[in-house]
Amino acid sequence: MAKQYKSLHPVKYYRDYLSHNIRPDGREFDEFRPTLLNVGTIDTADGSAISKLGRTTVVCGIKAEFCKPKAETPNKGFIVPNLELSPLCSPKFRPGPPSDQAQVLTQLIADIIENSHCIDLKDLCIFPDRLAWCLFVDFVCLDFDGAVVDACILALMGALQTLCLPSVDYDPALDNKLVNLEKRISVPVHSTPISTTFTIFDDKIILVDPTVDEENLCSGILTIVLRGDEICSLHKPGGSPLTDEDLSSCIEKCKQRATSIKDLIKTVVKDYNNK
Amino acid sequence: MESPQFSCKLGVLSRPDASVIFCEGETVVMAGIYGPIEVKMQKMLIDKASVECNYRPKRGLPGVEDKLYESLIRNICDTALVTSLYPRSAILIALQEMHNSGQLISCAINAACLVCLESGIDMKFMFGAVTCFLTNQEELRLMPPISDSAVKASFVFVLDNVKERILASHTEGSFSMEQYEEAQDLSRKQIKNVFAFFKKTLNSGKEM
Amino acid sequence: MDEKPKSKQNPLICLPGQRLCPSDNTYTSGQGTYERQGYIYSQLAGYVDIVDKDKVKVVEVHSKGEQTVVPAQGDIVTAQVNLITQQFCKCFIKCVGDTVLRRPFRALIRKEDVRATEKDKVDIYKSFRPGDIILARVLPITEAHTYQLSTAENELGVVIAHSERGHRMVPISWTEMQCPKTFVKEPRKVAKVVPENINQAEDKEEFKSVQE
Amino acid sequence: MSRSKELISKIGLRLDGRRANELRRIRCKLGVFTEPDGSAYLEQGLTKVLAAVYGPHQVRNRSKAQHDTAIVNCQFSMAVFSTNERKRRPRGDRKSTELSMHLQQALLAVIKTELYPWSQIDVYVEVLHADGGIYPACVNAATLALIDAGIPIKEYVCACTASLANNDIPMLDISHQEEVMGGPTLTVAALPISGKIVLMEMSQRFHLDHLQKVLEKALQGCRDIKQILDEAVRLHVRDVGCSTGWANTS
Amino acid sequence: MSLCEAEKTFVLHGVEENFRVDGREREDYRPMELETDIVSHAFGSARLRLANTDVLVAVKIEVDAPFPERPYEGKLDFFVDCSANATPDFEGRGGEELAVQISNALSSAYRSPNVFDLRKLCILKGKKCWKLYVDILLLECGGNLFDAVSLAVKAALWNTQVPLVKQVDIDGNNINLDVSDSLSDCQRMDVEKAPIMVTVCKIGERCVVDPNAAEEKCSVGSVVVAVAGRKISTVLQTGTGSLHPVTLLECLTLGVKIAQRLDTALWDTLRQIKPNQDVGFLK
Amino acid sequence: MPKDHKRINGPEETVPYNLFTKLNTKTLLTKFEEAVCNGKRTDLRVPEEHRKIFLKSGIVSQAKGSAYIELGKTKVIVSVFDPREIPNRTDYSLKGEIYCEFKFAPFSCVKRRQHQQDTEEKQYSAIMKQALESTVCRHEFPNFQVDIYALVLHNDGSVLSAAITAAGVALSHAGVPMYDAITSVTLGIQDGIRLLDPNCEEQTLCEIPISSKQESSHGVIIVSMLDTHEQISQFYQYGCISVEDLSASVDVLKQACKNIVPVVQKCLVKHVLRTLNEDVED
Repeated sequence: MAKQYKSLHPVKYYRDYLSHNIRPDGREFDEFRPTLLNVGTIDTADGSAISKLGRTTVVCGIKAEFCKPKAETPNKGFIVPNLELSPLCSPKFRPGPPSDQAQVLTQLIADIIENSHCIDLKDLCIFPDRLAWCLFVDFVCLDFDGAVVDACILALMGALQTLCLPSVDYDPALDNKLVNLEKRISVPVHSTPISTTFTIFDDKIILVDPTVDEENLCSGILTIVLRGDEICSLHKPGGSPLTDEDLSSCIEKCKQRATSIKDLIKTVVKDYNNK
Repeated sequence: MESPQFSCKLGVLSRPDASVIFCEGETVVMAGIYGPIEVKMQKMLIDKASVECNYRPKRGLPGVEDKLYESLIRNICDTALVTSLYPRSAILIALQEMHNSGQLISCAINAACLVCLESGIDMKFMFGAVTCFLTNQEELRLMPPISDSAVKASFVFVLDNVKERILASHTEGSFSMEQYEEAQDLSRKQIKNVFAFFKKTLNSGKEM
Repeated sequence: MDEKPKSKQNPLICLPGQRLCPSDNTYTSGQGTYERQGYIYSQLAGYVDIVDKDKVKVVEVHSKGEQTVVPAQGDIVTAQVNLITQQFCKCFIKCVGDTVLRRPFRALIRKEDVRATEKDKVDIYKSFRPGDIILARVLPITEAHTYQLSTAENELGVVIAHSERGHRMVPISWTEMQCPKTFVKEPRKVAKVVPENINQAEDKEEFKSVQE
Repeated sequence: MSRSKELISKIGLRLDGRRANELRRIRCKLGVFTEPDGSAYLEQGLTKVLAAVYGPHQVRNRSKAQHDTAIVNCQFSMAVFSTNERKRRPRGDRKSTELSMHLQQALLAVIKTELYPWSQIDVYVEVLHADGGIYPACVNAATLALIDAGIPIKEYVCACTASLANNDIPMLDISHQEEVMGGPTLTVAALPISGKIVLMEMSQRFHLDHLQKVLEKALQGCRDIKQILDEAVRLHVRDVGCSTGWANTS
Repeated sequence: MSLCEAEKTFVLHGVEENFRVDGREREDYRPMELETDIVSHAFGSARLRLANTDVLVAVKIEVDAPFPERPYEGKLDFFVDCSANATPDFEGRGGEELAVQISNALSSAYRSPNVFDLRKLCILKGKKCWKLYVDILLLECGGNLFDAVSLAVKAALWNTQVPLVKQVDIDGNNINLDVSDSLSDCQRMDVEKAPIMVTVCKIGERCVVDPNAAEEKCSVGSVVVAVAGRKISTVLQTGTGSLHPVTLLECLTLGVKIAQRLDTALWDTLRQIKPNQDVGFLK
Repeated sequence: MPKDHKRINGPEETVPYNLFTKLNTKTLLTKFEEAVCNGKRTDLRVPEEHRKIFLKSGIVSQAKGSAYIELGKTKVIVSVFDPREIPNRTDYSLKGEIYCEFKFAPFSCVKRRQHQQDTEEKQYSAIMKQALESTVCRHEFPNFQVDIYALVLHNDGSVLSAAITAAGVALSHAGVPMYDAITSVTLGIQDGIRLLDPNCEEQTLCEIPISSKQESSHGVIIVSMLDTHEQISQFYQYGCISVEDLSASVDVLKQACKNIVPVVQKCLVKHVLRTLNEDVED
């Protein structure tokens, strides 16, 4: 009976739950879903990680290729992030070119990478104006159950911190490059941005780490990305307005979340490195 | 604190139900709105109008970045407009970037608000946008600094005119919590003359 | 595999393509099984169930999760009305019987199928409104993609409707529903539904209070 | 414009040895395929074109069906190997969509569509070898295919190209080499007997008083082409007739 | 082309008694006509009519840079275009799925160097090589497309004249080739082992070769076998049915036997072709 | 490649770095010897031994049915969605349709893959669709289409057969009626040696003729079999193999497919038990 009620009156179904301040999957309003991170699983990629936020699963794979730096920025390499919401992860998406939602999230992730300066493009330059690394960062969403940006940024951090590029000695005169696969050098990661997503329900209740149903029924979404104690992105695309107190309480929650996620990444990367 | 100059011209285009060309400082955006129109079957919502927005950049085909602007403006208008009065219909807002010299997003949002006001579709509240720039010398300004590299961070605040709560916010670059609050207060002051400008244009008819 | 499958606690589990029993006059293949070269094979991964129907044992296989349910002719479906015109009313089928569908199917109720009596004097506007939840029966499938539904029985029709102000309305006769707050009466083709299985508990008090 | 001088030599011979108002050799055959209702193959000089006609049959997408007339649906596509430079895609680019519309325009003026309401006639043209004058060859081949399909048409629709050499001598039926060498080309699709012009298209500028001369030459070309096509059709009908035994093989 | 049950059983019984609807036996082919040098622009071309299946193949050659991971080899690229002349369903993008299926089958058949050696197309290792565009135009579909296409492609490749590269000079990294354009000193390619495809259809209990459009409709499953010399270069199962391993092997052996027969027939016709005969649609 | 406006594009020409590594001067013959030295393969398997299979169903919560398979390092995930109307088709078709899409993740192979579907992926999708069409009872859902999406996360050889086996499990997990459980196996042949379930390197070695002997055959065979009815639902082979080698390897493949069936059955039974326990609880 409950399933029928949920499909016929989704909003009422949710309001009944929220009136007893509990969510349908049994969580409190500010409780996060179990978070898992697995690093270095795909060895055809130079850096890879799989992150699971509750049921939302995202695989991030980084492949590096040579390229010629742009004329106006001769000493900078490239980072090319792309999020693929394939029809595999949810019935909402159809095969073919990426949907609007995929493009919006891709741009959001690209902005976060740029704002957080987690990778300095100058480190990707092998020889100014002649040769540089181009990191293709491809996110593939395997299960779309809300808060995809958080899962992507977590996977990105896992992949970046285990990324190792082969050493290259480049001879500009003859323009030939010799790659030595055994000696691999890691790319310095300057900061670890942590993203948290909130949804605003009926203009007053703020839920953390929403599932896809909550994202569809909510009246506003807020994504905050913290870097250390600085904020590197605060993205609220419209939706019901937010008072200042709510905003600052959200930022507090982000700070606690950031510390726990940072420890998670540290331990996982440490196990991977000494394995 | 020197703030950008506003000027706008209403009723520029004949085909859309309402249209405006709006400039904030040197940034110029043209906006048109098609009031409740017929909607395609897949997009139809039973109890309210479905708001759509398409944003065209100055040069080339719309890329991934313009899709972000589109979703930002679509959500803002969706909350502001009383869509439940026009069920099973669609409201289309079309924006064309004419020139960008820093405050592109806030100029586009202000143009969208003006065109919604002009179109006569009921609105819960009026919304306005302000862009603040944080220079490398940690100094908050409303006008974009001359060289692009001097900007450490930029904030766009969209506030409603009833209780001036944050409707939307989009930031670039990294900043601390205090700087965010400072920018917020600055934008609350600046939003007043944005709304004043809106009222003046609507009362005085076509030109400002 | 001829012995009788055990009761519900430890059922006989079968997988697709598993041979269940020879299909002779005692056993015939039922839902979820198919017959090939004299044997009955299972189509689904689930548990085997033997149903005695007039001295013939029908072998069926039920798989517990949501089967691939496709509305068949004669099923009672729950649908939500989507669009109204003079000739027909378009709606989305949300559940077939009591299995909820993940993806709604498109359906159509023609004017002639709304009511059993005075078929031609039916006015769709007085029977359904967009957003109503209705019970209907599936007519034989003719068109490629849309199902034909009919509400021409007393138990079929509008079950849940919201008034202009958005409050849940209560049926007071088989042609009218009333909003408990504003007491506005709106014409609907109401389904004669026995209260306990469809209405929630709190509606029951409302139902009683309005009747006195 | 100086280069176009050599188009015609002093003694009035063109690059490929033809006279000014001489058509390229036209050879055609009807009923080339069995699957379509009507089919035709036409060679105009080196340009080789295949045309097939299906219909009148039920309209595929019901929203386009019209209650009083048949709809004509044309598709023009060029084989990938038809030009010297290999084409990346046979159809779907702007040029082939434009030529499909022009073809449809020309045929709509001729087919008696009011006889087949609620139905659709498909005309498909495939260019096997392109050596200039592609559109006229397609129109002529389509006409033959329509006749082979037994679809009633008011009149033959013939098309021809004409151009101007040493800016005073009008030339007929322009080959690819002459097209490339410069000089404006005028493409005309006309109903020869009633003299009506169905479609006229110019590739470059024409001086006004030259236009009348070149147009007259092109219409004359259409009439000659009609003659050749008519003869081919009669030959074909006689063959088909005598093999089925009803023609009076005098 | 949809058949009712009665027609299907009629075809089925015909196959049982080894006497098909058009009088052929199970292993007979319909009459074929082959012509070469049809398209003057192309370096080699061929047209094949198998009863009412009509295929036109043209081969064009261009200079290109080889793949970095295979510097010694030239390139071979198949492109199939379903012309709307064949059936109205091929209009616009209708025929794309069939076109992709045929071009994939051809490229996997020509993939092994034992079958068609791309090393002969290499001009300068790693820098310049010939790229062969094999363009296939389906003018009429009367069933059994794979066989007709493979025979026409083999004939077109046999007919192709590869220009001779007289002289290659390299200065720095731009290379210019001096290619002789006289027809006399063009070489021909070794197409002796080019694969021949045979479609073996299972109708009822029997295997049938060269199915026409009707027989294709009532066949449960069918196997396309590409045979190069005595070896099998590709096997592809089409149709929606499944086959028993025994019948599959039966189909393979039958396919190889028929392919060799076809190959000898093809070589005989190719030898009979005299230069500049009257060819084309006007015949 | 036309500029893709719906994604962020990097610089125009980028070159994979593994082209510039020290040239592997070993000839193909020596490479093949190393791959199979005295009867043992690099990962110490006997030539006709299948890699360990890890199979789990119910991975994707949003999909009706899903399965994840690991063949050694090869990782493939498949999800199945419930029937929806067949797009752009008006006539009434008696049998349901199957739409298959096979995709490599951009980072799954040594050489980076494009986002758009290329010819090889289109071919694999067609083969997978053909394999599953004979297993699914399509008359049960007339006029509707079941969507099946397969994504390769890590390509270490025999990805197509892993995808087909996983698709069989995902379909029965989604409750789609099927005639039989389907399993699929890949076999590489090189110079008379048969390598069952080859990894990526062995598969490329089998695609090119190595030995100069004329009658030696080389190639790759991908077969999928129906278990109880012993039918071959799909057979795809490329390379250059003689008829005798082919018929001999068909028996090896038949036996290999049979050995995989218990893994598939265990996974499905676990799923049924899980749903039964859930059903008993609520």
